[in-house]
Amino acid sequence: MLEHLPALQVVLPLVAAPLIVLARSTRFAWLATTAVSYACLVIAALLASRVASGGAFSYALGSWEPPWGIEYRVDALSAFVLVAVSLTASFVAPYARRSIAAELEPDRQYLMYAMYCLCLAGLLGITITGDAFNLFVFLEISSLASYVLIALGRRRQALFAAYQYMLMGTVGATFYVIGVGLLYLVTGTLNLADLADRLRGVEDLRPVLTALAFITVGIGLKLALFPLHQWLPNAYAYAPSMATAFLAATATKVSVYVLLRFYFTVFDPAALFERLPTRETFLALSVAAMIVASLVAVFEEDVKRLFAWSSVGQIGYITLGIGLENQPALTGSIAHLLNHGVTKGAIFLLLGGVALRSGAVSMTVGSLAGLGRRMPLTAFGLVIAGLSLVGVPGTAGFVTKWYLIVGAIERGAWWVVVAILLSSLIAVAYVWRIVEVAYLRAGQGARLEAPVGMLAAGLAMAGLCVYFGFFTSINVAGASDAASFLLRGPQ
Amino acid sequence: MAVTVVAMVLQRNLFSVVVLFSIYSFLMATVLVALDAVDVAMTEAAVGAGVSTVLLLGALHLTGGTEAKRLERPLLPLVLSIAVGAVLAYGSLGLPGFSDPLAPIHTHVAPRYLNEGPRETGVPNIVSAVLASYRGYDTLGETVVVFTAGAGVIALLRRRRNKK
Amino acid sequence: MKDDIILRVVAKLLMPFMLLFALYVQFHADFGPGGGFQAGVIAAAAIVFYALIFGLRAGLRLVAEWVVEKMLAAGVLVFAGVGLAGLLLGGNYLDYFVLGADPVSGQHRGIFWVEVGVLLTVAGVMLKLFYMFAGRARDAGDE
Amino acid sequence: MSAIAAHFSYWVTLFLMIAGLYIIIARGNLMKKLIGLAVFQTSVYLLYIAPGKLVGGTAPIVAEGFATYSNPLPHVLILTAIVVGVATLALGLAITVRIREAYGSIEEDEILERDRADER
Repeated sequence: MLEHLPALQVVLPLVAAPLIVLARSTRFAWLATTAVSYACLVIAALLASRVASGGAFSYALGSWEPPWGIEYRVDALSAFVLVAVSLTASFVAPYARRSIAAELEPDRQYLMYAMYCLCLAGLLGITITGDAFNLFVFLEISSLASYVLIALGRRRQALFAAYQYMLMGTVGATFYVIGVGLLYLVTGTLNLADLADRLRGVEDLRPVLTALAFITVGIGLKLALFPLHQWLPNAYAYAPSMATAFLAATATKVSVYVLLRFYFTVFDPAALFERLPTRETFLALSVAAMIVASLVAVFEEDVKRLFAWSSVGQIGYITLGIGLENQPALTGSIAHLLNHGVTKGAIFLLLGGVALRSGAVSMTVGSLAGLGRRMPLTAFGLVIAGLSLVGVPGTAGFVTKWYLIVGAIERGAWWVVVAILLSSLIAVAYVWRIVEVAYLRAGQGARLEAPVGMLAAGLAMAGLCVYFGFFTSINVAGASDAASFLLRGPQ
Repeated sequence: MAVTVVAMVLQRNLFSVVVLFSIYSFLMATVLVALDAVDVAMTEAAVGAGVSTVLLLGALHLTGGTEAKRLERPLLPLVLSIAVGAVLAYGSLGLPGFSDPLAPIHTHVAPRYLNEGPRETGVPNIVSAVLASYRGYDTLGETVVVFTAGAGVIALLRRRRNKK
Repeated sequence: MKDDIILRVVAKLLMPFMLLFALYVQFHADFGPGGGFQAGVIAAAAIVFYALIFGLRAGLRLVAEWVVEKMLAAGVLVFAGVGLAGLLLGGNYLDYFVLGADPVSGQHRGIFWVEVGVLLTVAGVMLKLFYMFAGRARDAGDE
Repeated sequence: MSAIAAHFSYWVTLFLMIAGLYIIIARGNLMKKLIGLAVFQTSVYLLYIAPGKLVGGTAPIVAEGFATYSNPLPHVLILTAIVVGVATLALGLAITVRIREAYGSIEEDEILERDRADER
């Protein structure tokens, strides 16, 4: 059975969804979701350990050898992202029970779980597949599921946010299909490894460069690459708490992964980075995201939207690695996929608890007044995760920034170093706003923590922020393997 | 086809736009038949002209008919769309010409389906063979996409009995 | 439309043929164009047609809403089940070769059941979509 | 001239794409945007299918007496794409219907206006 783990990784959550719809029971839905999430984490860990010991391997679906059939390919990078996604899922699933019960009508709850399973399956499917078109199909599964997850938010703004996300997401996915189509027309194959192989023989580069542009913009829309991020703040702000936490921690990260995969393992980076101003473009956009989006966050009143803007900025850190294109910077970027996932996951999970107890549909910064007294543990967790967002030593966020700065220095890009420090200062400003209100301003209300299951999940994720700050054997070691894998270029 | 599309852009009565969309889908299906894509043509006719039109009309019934006039800054979107088109045009110049038997798509991967498909799967309709077997996993994904949409619509449009 | 005798008779007459045609498209896909998806759409269209002429309630009597909901889940399960069957019989996921006595018959069996799965889900979803939108319209009219 | 003729199918794709994209960006009506999205998606169909055609070839159903067939792989891919497209459309319409119920309008600017009124 062990050799079939790549298929099971995706098929388990995929099968859970129709079972949930068939059973129509909220209790079963929650049990199935939790079981599947944990199973996915175990499978991802097993796959990662197999890659670490034996190198990359592939799995032929339907026993048709690639490129005729569809191939699943597990390598250092995809194994790392699989672990990151399913790790988040394993925290969100137990949390979901109380959160969903509080935010949705009873006869919709089981569907919410089904959507969550589908979204998870889609994201894992994108990560593990070695086929460009299969990637599109799973991209659509996860996207459609996430549109519904967002639209199920309690305020009517959620509907419009979901609509806008759907419009931009679909345009993005279609752009991606156009890009893949062009690549297919010049190579005749859809398998990623085969594509890389055959692209080297292509003489007329015009279609290839166009494909690159379309894929970049298409996936850029999905990952909220500055300035294609307009859908993100509202989508995160109005989605149900559990959906925000899950999507913020995983969806954009998986899209970044797709970009990394195409840039470094399909296209020839040497030709790419010299022929087009890719490096400069990515550096400029990333720095712009880091500074502009963070500044917007400082002046944002809605707490969830504040952290959503911060996400746009943090995505800038991740794409920075593509621009710097060296071992330490890419290590930082890839590690940030996990580090930021854990950090933002913790923040949105804890905020979900606050929202549950306050009962209000929207949460302004002012409404957090006295949180340190009302919900001391929650507030403490928020502070920890906030510190990680800033990048204080001893937290996961610091590890990322350290590697990014080393990478920038190696590249001689001092202005990027300055930008990273500046952006961190801005992060201090918006995190301090929350801390100040929570601890220094008096608020009303009795002392009442979030339900145990929700609080535990949130605090555990906040704990991971610290854990990954001190013990870097999982995040940095995995990311560094992935980075050297990427820098080896198309094999 | 081009005429129907232009008309769709200009027409503000949404009902007419839906009808035009239906005609457009039929034309598209015809073109697809001419290009030997019979399976795709059949689907496009059933989906574009059938399902989509019914869905659009159903939704139109719920949302109401005409579009408010609003074309204050039509230039920027036009420039943007044409810019995207220009990029694609640039790329398409380097593509192999129409019906070039030596194009990579005809020499790589596909020949195996055509030559070995019937023997390996026992199905002479290669499209079916590739769809259900060689790339069966894509089809599983596609079925799940349909399922996701179905379940999603249930989640969004279920009538709330207890609220009234 | 409910009172038009011609429509009612035509609908009654056409219904079985439409369903039959759906089955033809489904099982003839080996030799001609067609397959589970197209068949599912046609089958759903037959029911939708019936419901349009005899009213939503009659359609719901023919195929109840809960049946439809089970259908759309069951289709995915059938498809994924074929994959798991391949896995249990010693092949890879979605491996049809191991499903029959010899590889080609295995392929046949696999393709057959996969198409059945697609048919179920697609017909289910299409019908469900119709019921959902039509049901909303009816409710909106009641208020 | 022959280069333009040989690439005719691409020009059609191009035109459809521009038109679809234009509707999505320029129009404020949510229903119209969805239709634009559908047109935009169909433009991709031709991009894939047209190059698969071989003059003198026939549909890829193997039978006696034919030697050249058009390429089946794009057909399969586009079948999937069509299905994905209609799934997206259905979901988009469902969201639009809910928006209409929640806001009483499906015009983008009116919705934004009401949102702003909510914030205040």
